[in-house]
Amino acid sequence: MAEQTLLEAVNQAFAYEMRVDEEVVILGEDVGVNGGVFRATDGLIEEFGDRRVVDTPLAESVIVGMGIGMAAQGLKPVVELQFMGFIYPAIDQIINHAARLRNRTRGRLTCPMVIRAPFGGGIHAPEHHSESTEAIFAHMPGVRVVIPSSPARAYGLLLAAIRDPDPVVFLEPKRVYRLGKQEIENNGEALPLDSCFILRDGIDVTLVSWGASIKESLEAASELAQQGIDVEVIDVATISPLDIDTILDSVSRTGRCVIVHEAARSFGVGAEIAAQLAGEGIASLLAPVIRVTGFDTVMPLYRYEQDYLPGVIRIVDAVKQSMEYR
Amino acid sequence: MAEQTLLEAVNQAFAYEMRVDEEVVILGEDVGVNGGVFRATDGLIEEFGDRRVVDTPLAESVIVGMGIGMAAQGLKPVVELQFMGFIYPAIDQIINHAARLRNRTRGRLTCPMVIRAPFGGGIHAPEHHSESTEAIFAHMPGVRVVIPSSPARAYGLLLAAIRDPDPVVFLEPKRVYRLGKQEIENNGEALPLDSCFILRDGIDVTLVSWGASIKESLEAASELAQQGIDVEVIDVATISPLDIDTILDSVSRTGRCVIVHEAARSFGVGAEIAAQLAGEGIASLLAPVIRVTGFDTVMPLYRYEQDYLPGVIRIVDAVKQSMEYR
Amino acid sequence: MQVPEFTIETVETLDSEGRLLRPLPGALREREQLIDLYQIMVLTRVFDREAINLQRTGAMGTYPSCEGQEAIGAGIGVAMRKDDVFVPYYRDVATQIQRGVLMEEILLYWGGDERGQKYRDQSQDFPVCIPIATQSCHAVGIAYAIKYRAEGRAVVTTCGDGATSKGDFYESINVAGAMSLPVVFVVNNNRWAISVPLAKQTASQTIAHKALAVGITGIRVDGNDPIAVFEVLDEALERARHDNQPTLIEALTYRLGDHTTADDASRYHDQREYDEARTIEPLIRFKRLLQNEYQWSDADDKALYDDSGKRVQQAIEVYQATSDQAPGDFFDYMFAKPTTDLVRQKKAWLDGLKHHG
Amino acid sequence: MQVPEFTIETVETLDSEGRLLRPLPGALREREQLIDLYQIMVLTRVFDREAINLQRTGAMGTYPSCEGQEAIGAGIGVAMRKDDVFVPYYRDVATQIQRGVLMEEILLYWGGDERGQKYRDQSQDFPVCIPIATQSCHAVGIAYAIKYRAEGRAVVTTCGDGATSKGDFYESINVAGAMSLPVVFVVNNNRWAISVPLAKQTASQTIAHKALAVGITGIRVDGNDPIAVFEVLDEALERARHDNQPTLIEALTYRLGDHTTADDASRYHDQREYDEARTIEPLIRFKRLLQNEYQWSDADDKALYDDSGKRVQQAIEVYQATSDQAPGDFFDYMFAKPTTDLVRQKKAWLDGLKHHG
Ligand SMILES: Cc1ncc(C[n+]2csc(CCOP(=O)(O)OP(=O)(O)O)c2C)c(N)n1
Ligand SMILES: Cc1ncc(C[n+]2csc(CCOP(=O)(O)OP(=O)(O)O)c2C)c(N)n1
Ligand SMILES: [Mg+2]
Ligand SMILES: [Mg+2]
Repeated sequence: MAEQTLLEAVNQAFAYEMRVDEEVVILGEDVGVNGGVFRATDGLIEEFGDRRVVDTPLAESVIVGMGIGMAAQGLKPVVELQFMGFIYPAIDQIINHAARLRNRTRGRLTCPMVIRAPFGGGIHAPEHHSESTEAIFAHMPGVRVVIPSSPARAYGLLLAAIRDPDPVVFLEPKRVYRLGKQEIENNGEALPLDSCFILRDGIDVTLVSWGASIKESLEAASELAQQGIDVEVIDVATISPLDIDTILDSVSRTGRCVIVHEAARSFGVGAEIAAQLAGEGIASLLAPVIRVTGFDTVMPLYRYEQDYLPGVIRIVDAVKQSMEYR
Repeated sequence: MAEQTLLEAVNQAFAYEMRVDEEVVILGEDVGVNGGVFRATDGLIEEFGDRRVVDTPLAESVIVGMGIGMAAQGLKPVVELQFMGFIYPAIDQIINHAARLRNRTRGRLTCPMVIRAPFGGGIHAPEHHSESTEAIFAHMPGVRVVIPSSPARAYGLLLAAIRDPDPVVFLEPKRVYRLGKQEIENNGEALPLDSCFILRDGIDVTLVSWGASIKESLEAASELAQQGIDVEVIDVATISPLDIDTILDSVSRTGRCVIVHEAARSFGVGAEIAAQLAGEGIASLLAPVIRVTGFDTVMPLYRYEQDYLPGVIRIVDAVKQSMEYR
Repeated sequence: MQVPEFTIETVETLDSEGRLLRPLPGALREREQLIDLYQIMVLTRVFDREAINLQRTGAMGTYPSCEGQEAIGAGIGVAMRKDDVFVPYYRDVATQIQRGVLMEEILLYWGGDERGQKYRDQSQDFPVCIPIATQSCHAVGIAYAIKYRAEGRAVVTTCGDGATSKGDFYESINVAGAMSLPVVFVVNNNRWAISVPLAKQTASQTIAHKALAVGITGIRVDGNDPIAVFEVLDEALERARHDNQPTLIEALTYRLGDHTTADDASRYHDQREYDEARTIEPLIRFKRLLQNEYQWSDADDKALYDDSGKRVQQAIEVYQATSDQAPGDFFDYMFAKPTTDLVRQKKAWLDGLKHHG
Repeated sequence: MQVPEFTIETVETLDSEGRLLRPLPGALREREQLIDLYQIMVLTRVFDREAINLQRTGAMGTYPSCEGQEAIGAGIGVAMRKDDVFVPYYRDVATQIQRGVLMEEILLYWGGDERGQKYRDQSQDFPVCIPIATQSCHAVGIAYAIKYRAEGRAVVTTCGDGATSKGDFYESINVAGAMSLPVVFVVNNNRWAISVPLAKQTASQTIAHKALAVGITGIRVDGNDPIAVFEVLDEALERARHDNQPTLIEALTYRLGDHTTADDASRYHDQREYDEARTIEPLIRFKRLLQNEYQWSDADDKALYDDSGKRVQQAIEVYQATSDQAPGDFFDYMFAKPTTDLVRQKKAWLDGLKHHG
């Protein structure tokens, strides 16, 4: 048992599963000798060979499309798309095929595939390398959208995603790839794909987030604790299907909810959560649901990216605003 | 002045604008001699020639991508994608380029382009021909999403879209393409791209919808009127940027809101509207916001599509449920 | 310095009068084998006509006729082995029938019912693909899986001429070449993509030329000649099964129907070209071959058409007698295990049904 | 029956020792013209080195070196006319400088500031394109606009060898061919796409062969030879401007740096191949040409490098002295007229700023 970063946890989950399951095949650009541009697949080609760790041509649509064909034959392809900004050429294959194969054939053919992509801002990356568009995938019936925010959850959720009999879009918050380590037992234990994680109990406000923003959410919670505000922090983690019950339950106790995400605000994942609070959850609400998010602009280039990202200050302000509402 | 269907109104708007503006060029699959598979561009190649009404190869990504290049040179390309189900290969060009060109170059290059696609179910079409995924486009900062629901609004909004200096995704509810006629003065008057349309005043419940579902929403409102429930019906029309003020204002008067859309419920456009009600609008709400929508499943093939679509019965039920809530 | 022009010959075994231009391939030397080939073409033609009728009378939805393309489908079907995998587009009735897809299933699908793609007797083949050229990618992945497990099987995937303009088509043939995968791409070049003629689709001399862009074998075949189609497929499949070599085959034919029942080709068709295509369509000439060389009589022919008609009628009856899906069935195939939310959505929907009847 | 193998010759004017293999093209007969060509290559090299330094010292973000590809950029820049349009990828410093993009703008862009793509002195060219091959499509559209207005101009767009595997690249060259558009596609074949060598990218014999798939002219040129690059570009541009004929040019070179400053090529490079490529890189051999034929002295060379160094330093100073964007500037370029919602979002953001300082 060793301390691992989120990135190392991903790598370890791969190694674990590929040892026990011959059907798991990784494919994507630079996943082989190079070990992926972030090194998520580092060392895997050495252990498993280039049959199972496959450098593909630069062509996202066929990478995902061939994953679908492989999956239909019973392999368990794990496709890496180098950055979320380059996932779009493959959207057609995801929404029109991966998400539908089981339904179209009434279960005759299925698509046990994982589509991984690093996402999010804050690492001084070039243009098109910092976006967060999880909402687009969350709106596609038939795919799961999963976002780990810690090494342990990356390990357990990736194992679950690989073993899941249906397609999973697995988005890795690259800002926290190497930020902080955690002890992980390499025991092959998966985490559930249908549950939020309550990271911190609290009675005053429910703070809901996922991905890299969990970091600032927890920091904000600590800061607020010192000011006497007791915040419950929920990591949604399994964005779709959404475990709304855990969130509704929390808000039924706190009466207040602040949602934090990096993506543009409008029509983002936060909207669905707020909408359910406006529906089922309305009776619990003591204050307006506040979203602390990226703006409805292009993600600025790196020099200004912090202006865009929801930081601790904005989160703290929002929680206080929520608390002050009567 | 003649009675026109929505489809004829689209055609008339084209003819009007192409006569006055040499820079308007239509391109897409089968838009020429065939006049488009729905005949939206019928007769235009005869009047404007194949330089301005261009049959392209079957390749959605380059169709939109070349539109961007044309627009950057000052043309006003109007791209037709044959069905919304075939728009996905072009998403990369829309989100990564059309939506960003102005911002990336700080206004040096711009993208005055319209991307049209028929969308929605209910016409007994084959697989992949009935989807509604407007939410995906609404979440892209930098593109407008516009959906007309009547001939007059199709005429005025399409003119506005063509004249707009930025990219517009213009989605046409094909179920009502030929359903009902309206007198339209062919005077070249555009409608605003930032305002909802209140189609019916009411004091009890605000019913918010767009596209083909406006039909059932209005029918439901009539039916409810007979039962003594006075429904205000809003056609959102300009989905993004969203004119939330009109909706908030209405709900501040009625206290109740039901949202109707064909698209899958989760992470749909309805979620953003409900989220704003849970935020800004919370003090007005006397009842949970109810969404009457498609389900989080693949749109069924045509024999079962009515099971999926939000019909009058479901809308009426929802409004009553809202009214009964205290 | 510049890329040279050169001609790719078209593989043919029959001339337009149905005369043999060269000896038959070994696998098609027997009269029975040729009749089987004819039989599947006739059955497909009869099915196709009846499917159009069903649409016209409101008993089925939009349907894309495969009239004129029967020889391609027949040749593919005969060349494939049962354990090969077929990844079709939407004019592959002839091949699908040979691969165990039931005619009533095909009707059910175009009749708006997902169960039409469940394929009782065909477990591996892909369903009909509507988003153009996307299926090429799936074929590549299936071929990867076959090679991965060294199974010595092969994949055949089809598409139209218009489809060759799409990125997915090119990305797929390129990956097949780069990774050396056991897959055969058959392009049904019927000269039209709805209303767009091939000349507007690409400036390439032939579609077979596109193989050069990705370093794989490119072949052009008379797609109105099922023997030639069989022959090139047979060879390509052997290369695929034994050497993991991909092939691109352009099968020349002509779309004799409207694009689909929702289309009206008279808006854009060139009547003279069309009339000419009619004279070299696959059934007429193959019948001539049988008549000239194999004592095929008009009575034989009539018997075959009658028999095909009966089989199609039976399929139509099964189709029409198919009971509805259970209410809300469409909720049940989204995930292996229904999600909490879908269970709730289905329950709400069923409650509504109960309430309103 | 099968597509034949054939060789596409590589256009060259210089051998690896910098000796002329044939007469110079008319437009490059003067010593000054050749020195201009050399000068832009040297300036690019010096800029590139300094850009990497800036990144290493934290004064700039990730940067993709163009070391080894200067000859391609120089040749393109000299061949283009001012009113042609350039649609670059991200290793086009040499061409961009010639087209009026300021070095400080290039630094600003890689330094994380959008104003680096505003291009004070260049109004029509596209900005650097990151999503691979997407720019090919834009070039096609620009070419359409030029042809539409019969302007007699042309478009040049660049990409890498890896980019040729993408659907967008193929769709673009196909449309350019089908519609006969005035556009030249230049592929910088530097043999790598990050860590993926060309052999894994495609099985096609050459990238120029891909032109055959779409019926356009395909040319292969020594990309380490700016004269040859100029020559093929010049011809292709004339064909484009006068006859609306598109061309695909494969320029053979080698990536001498890491993929970007975020990459470590030693993880995957073949050292021998790399060392060999170093010996035929464009600057050394062009200097030899000048030395052998044009009395170019070491002192001349040093003066040129010094001068280039000064120009680059000036650009760096301007870059580093550039004041920040106004706070919240990023809200202002989403639409021609700010939307109500963006006005509110910006106000809220500015209020927060004021409040917290
Ligand atoms: C991606 C995509 N774009 C557009 C369509 C609409 N469409 C259906 S068939 C067709 C033409 C296809 O032509 P071709 O590939 O030649 O096949 P054919 O129908 O002639 O057999 C088009 C444009 C589609 N199904 N998918
Ligand atoms: C669509 C897309 N996929 C992946 C990437 C990540 N990426 C950036 S450069 C590159 C390799 C490009 O290789 P090539 O086209 O040969 O150009 P080179 O960098 O060698 O000049 C990759 C995979 C990207 N930018 N865009
Ligand atoms: Mg065709
Ligand atoms: Mg390269």
